[in-house]
Amino acid sequence: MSISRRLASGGLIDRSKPINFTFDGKTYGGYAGDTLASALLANDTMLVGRSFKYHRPRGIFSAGPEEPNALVTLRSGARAEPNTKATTVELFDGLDASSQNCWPSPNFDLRAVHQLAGPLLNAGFYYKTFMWPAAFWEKFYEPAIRASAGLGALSGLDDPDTYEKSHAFCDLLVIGAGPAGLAAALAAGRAGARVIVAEEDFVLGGRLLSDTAQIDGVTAASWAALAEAELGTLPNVRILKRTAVFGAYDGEYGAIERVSDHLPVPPPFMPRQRLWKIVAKQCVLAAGAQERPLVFPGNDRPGIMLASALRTYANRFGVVPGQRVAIFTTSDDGWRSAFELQKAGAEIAVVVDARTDVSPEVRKLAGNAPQFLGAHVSDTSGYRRLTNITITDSAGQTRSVAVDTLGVSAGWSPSIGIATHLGGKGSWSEEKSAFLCSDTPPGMQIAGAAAAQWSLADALEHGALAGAKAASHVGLGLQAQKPILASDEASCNNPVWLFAGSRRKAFVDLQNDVTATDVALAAQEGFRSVEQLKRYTTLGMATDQGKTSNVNGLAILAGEIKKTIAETGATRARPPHVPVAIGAFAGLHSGKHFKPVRLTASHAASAAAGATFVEAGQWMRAQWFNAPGETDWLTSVTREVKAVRSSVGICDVSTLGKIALCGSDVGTFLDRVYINTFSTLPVGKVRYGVMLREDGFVMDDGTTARLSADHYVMTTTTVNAGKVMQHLEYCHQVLWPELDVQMVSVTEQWAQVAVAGPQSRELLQVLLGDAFDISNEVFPYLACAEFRVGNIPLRLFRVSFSGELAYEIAAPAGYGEALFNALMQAGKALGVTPYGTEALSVMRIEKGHVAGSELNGQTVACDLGLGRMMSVKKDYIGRTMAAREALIDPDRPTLVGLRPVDRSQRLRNGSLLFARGVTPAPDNNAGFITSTAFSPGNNHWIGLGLLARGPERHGEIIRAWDPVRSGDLELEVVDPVFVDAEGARLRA
Amino acid sequence: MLDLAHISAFAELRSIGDGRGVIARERRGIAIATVMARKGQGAALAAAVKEQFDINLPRGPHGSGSDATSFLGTGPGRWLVTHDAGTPRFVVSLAQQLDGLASVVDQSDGVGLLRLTGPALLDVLAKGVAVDLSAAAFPAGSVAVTQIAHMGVTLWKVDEAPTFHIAVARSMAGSFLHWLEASAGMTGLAAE
Amino acid sequence: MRIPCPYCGSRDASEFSYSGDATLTRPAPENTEAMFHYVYLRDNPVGVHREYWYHAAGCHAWLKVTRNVSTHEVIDAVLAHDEAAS
Amino acid sequence: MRYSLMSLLRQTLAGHKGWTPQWRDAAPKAEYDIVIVGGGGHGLATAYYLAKEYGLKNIAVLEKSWIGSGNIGRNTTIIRSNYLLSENISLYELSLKLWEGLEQDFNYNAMVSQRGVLNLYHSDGQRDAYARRGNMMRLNGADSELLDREGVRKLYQFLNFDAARFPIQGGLLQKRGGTVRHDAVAWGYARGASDRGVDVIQNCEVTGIDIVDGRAVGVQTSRGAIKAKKIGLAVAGSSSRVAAMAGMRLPIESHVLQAFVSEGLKPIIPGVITFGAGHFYISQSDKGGLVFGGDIDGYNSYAQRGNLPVVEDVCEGGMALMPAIGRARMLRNWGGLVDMSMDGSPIIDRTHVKGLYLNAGWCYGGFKATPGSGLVFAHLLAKDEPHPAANRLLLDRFRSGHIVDEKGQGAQPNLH
Repeated sequence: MSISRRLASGGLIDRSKPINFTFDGKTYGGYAGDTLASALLANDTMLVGRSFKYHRPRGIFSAGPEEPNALVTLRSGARAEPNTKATTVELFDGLDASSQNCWPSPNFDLRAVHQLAGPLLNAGFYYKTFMWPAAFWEKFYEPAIRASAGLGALSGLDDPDTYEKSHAFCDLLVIGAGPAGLAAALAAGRAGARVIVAEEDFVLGGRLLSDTAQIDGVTAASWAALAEAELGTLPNVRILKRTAVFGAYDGEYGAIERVSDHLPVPPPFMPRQRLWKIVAKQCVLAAGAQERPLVFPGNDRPGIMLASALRTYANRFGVVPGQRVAIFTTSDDGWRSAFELQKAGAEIAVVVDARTDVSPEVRKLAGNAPQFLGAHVSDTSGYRRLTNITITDSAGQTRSVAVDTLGVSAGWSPSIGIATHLGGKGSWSEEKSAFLCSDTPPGMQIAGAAAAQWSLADALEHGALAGAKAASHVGLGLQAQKPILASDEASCNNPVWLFAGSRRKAFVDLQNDVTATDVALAAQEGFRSVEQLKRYTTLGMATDQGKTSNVNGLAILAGEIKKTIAETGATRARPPHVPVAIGAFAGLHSGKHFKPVRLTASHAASAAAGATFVEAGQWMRAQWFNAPGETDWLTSVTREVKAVRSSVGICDVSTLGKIALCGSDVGTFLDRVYINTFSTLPVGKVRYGVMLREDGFVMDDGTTARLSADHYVMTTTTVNAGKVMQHLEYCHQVLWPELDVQMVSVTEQWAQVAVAGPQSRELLQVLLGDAFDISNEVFPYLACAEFRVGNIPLRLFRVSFSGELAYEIAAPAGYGEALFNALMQAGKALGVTPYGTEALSVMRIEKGHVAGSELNGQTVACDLGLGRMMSVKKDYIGRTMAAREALIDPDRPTLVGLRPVDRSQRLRNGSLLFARGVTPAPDNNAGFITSTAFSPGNNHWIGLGLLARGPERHGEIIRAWDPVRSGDLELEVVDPVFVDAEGARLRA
Repeated sequence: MLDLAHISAFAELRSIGDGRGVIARERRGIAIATVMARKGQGAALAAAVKEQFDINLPRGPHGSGSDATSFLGTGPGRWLVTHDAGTPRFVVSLAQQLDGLASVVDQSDGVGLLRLTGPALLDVLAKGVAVDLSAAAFPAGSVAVTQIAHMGVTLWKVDEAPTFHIAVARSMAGSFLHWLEASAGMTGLAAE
Repeated sequence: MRIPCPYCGSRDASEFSYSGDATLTRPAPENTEAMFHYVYLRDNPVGVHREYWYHAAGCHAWLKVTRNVSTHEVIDAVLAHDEAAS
Repeated sequence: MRYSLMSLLRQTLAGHKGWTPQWRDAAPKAEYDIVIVGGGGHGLATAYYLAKEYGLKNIAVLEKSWIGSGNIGRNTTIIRSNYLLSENISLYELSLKLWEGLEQDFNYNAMVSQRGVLNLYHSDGQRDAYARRGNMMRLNGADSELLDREGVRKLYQFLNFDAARFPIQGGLLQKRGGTVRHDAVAWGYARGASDRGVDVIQNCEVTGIDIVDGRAVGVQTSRGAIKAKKIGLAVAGSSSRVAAMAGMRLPIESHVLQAFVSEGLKPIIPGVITFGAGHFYISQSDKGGLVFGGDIDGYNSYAQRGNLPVVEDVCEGGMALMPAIGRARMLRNWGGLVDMSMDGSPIIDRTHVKGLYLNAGWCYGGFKATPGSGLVFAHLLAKDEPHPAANRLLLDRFRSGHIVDEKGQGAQPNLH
């Protein structure tokens, strides 16, 4: 059993609730309120992983989301979460975590051999080598690099947990519930504003949890608890704990709530995480600041930590991670950490400050500990744990001090990332030694340490003011604030960016193993922009997003290129401000629930009849119906086609877009959107129409029926239903608002079934009885009618996609299933056969009708043999552009029928067409096959294709070349209509 | 004589989880129509609606009317009219009543209708709707045509309980229920 | 991005579909050159842009939205129908 | 200095003191034979090939910011030539062939990695379209293989085959496609061009184009006037703005395309995968990050950043295709400005102004085209006539109707 570093008392952990967890297979104990990091430190486990490139031993470095070192894989199996920061994981009973990027263990890692090659593996080394021989890159070098890439591993298993999204609207979003955030929320909440407080941590308070200062006469942590309690009583305030705001977007903020990450497994119906999209009129960014580390030789050993993290572990978690602690600082704050640590019972071995001028009040904070001013740490030793530091004093004398823990503090960097997401830029403040943001997103104020208001009193005051201002901006009136009295504290940043010393590496980016030498080399090689530096060295690109490295890196760069930090500038912050699980962005929409499913009214009836379904956009359509004994789809489809051609079949065609068009000017309107004329369409008739885009290419086709003088119903293809609706609305609202036209989609209202085949009329007669006369005389080809049977309104259209005598009958969708069943029942004696989209497609190909594969957005009406429909008497959308030289070129590929010379051969869609005997080359490609089908009537495969000068070439033998399927066939060019060319059947 | 059975869109609505965070009931047998003002007839239409139904035709996204007949603003010059007093052929007679003033298109079967209420309702709706539905921003009578989980919906608030009515494209009823069950499961979905 | 739909109120831009420059006017069909410009050429300005947005998942209105394409600030939105008809 | 393992070892022993700037940070001269506006991948590649292949020396590349700060610095690093139309395949295949020898050619390891690009299909219609595309690729000298479902499963077992909304039916594989370390391409070309005498000038923004009697004679810049006999524009994202300086309106809109990278992970995705039923594609970098993206945001933008709906849309596609990435965290997300042309294909042509040449309209195909674009644009600038591999990607195609529309979406830039 290892030593316990837990203090006997103090901290915000609950010693009455012990928790067991395992790390790298070993069981440890912690308490409720611990993070994984604090619990590990309490168990004297400092070394938790290895660095990315050199596999150097690395320990816990921070106490928050800026952690560069302590990345673990949390949980196992399908729930494994690689690269999880131990410093942010809330401890739960049964937690299981393991170290990463080391084998067999962080204590003994075979890849540590990388360190020997350290001098070679500097910034950008790979750009200069691994080029010879060329083939070796992919075979040898790259696999080796890839094998050592990354830190943790995904399980490769499907994520078993669920995610959800939620929207929220508020007057004020407070990001961060430290002193400034709590003060802002209280001020705005008391004024009556709708406030959302989002705090990444599982406890509100931020730095208050790590401080022993007094506020309003109570301890900082108690004040935070009181503030939380008051906010809880305000119905207009919502507190979101475990919720990190990760981005500012136009008009909204993104936040991620870790709903059940602190539980072993999410309970039923509870998502793992919830993505919040928050629309806030005002925002107070009170995200605090991150302490900057110091760059000096040997600064990466386990035991070297941010000084403020030591303070947090002591005061919040009751853990002092070492026995002898040194502090190395360039700011007053380092001294305060020393003070707090001593107060908690740690032994401070030495305080080293690079500054020569430190106020006596600040120096007092170190108590009796030895102090060195104008000095720095110039070397360290200890492989798996710090054992000694070397101090170079102001006179240049060095001395070694035995310590196991070193707290470093170079002052603080305000956390302004979110403020810059909309394009604002951090600008360097010499006074504050920090990047501040002034051009914030609309409605955002920055308060507290995020605005470099370092002292507790300043943070509370400015936070309250920001909250009050936000409330007044939303019209609630500026209210006087009761001052919050906090104990005073001095604060000052005096940065020194790089300390010389031994030849050991001085790390800038601890996770990506970027050293000060790397930064210098990049500058030497001409990478003088901070963005180029980042890209060349990978500085700041690790999972900590450069939170501990960016400022130091660019300051060192500035020194190298002899510019100021202000001139050098910072890299642009990009969302997400904290890494967010990909699953959370998807919410419910993963796997099968990626998109909604649309079912036709006859779905269940079709399933019962043996249908196999296929996705058609969001719709599920019956593709074919499996009859007993049938084992392959072609048998089923062929049977269905034969049945339709010889007797009667039914097919649900409800998925076609249906648009009701009403008003006195619909005829005129349709004349302008279709290439052919509709104003002359009589009531009770249907006409086929083609519409173009304004650029002259075909947009869609379909039939439009005139049900009454002022009421038409248009059908569109299934896939283009939405697009056509939008187009028609555009034409009406933008181009021709003067027309009396109203339109609305009725796709959902009507279930529509095609009844096709020579016996379709008999079937309908059985179904309708004497309710409606469907004799050829009364109801000829292209007739339409609306009528009622009982209380049920029905629509009947005599249209045909199959080329047979055919109808489409429509009923309100609630009757759709019954209609399908009634048709099956009525046709029983006729042997009615349900058919699916495959048979539908076979019959339209036999008939030479174009569909999706010909209406591909690249064809003009003439290509499809529809040129004669283009009216010359009127304007219509696309007419002018359709007359362009390339669109009327007679060499354009045009619709033809195709059949194999050897009738036993199968045609394949996508084969390219060439004249017989030519060697395929781009210049002689004459077109391609668009559609193919086995034609039961012809008893061989047939196809449609687009062939240059196609109509002139009927009878010619051509070549169909299909190298991706090793196909090469001779085809005969024929008329695209393979069945009933004169159309006698459909008029029967 | 052809006699077809009618199936409602939300026949598969069921209870999920423990509790009654959201209480859902399908509204069946409601006549629904899209009413669209004819060119230049907006004022005359409003007058006719006032006269014949004693309803102030809403100009914006609001509903007005009685339990029996409501006019819900769903777009400029466009309303969704619901009628649940069981008058047969309501849509046909509505078209006749508004003849020349508005085009009336039957949508009774195009959507499924749910009545939703319960203490967790607003939190659950927030999981799908990107519109502020708080009492202040969306008082009773408000209408929103919007989307939930990639599905178009029309929802309107009938009282401050709060109770919402929601219309969903019929073909997507199954997917809508999946969203509702997943979103309301934590607090319980009670089907009535 | 939130678009202030004149009918529906403030809505997320994902409810809309976009079709670009709203300063263009469909020319007379016989003017081939003007039609070519209308269909293909765009000012594509930096800064403030007037553009068509269609409230596909809402009220089905086509809007003319004034928006700064450099900052994404939405300045104004009106019904295209009203402008076209006036 | 020539880069090699030997030079690296030598420098290691010398404490890396001898490395020199990879390119000269040149100051502008008063006059050049050719000025390339835009120090991104295309501009730098153009200068490189002008110097190397066409023997021209007096060349400047003007970059308003730092080189590589445009789309070469923020893309998803994919290279491929799997297009449908010969006009595009010929150019992108030329580019792919150049990628294959690029590193040895310019002595810089850009980590060209031909790990295969797989486009999945989920319906018969998509299969047929990919068959046509694969055949067109073969016809134009590119490699392509049409895989069925089992063929895909052999490559990528972890895809969602069993509980998918749009089940995978197969895919079109281009084995020679892959990824490249994008920034290194800019640096390699800059270094190669600089070594051949090209002035690479950073922080030099072009503010005007001087035209006399219909001929371009120079540019005004933030660092003074520069005369030039020929001017090439390679400023994708800003093409309309710069072309407007010469009085041109282009068939182009500027849009934002977002891209994403996850935290570093051990290798899981060997190649590049494109989801055919949503807007999502993914690969994994040599450093371990999952690099993925999807559709453009869809509205005109110069803001270099996008919004949440597209982030969600992309991740929904990812979770539909491979629910195994659900617990991987997105680390960074950025937006690049893309020239969306009216037919979705690029424009490489002379203009109505003599001596002014345009390289624009790359939509989201710009990165993979970098070497090819550089070479054909260099050819155009040097010879004043289009390179045979790009002789139909001309400006007047919109007027004549010879448009090159891969997707058949028409004159609607945000749909390409």
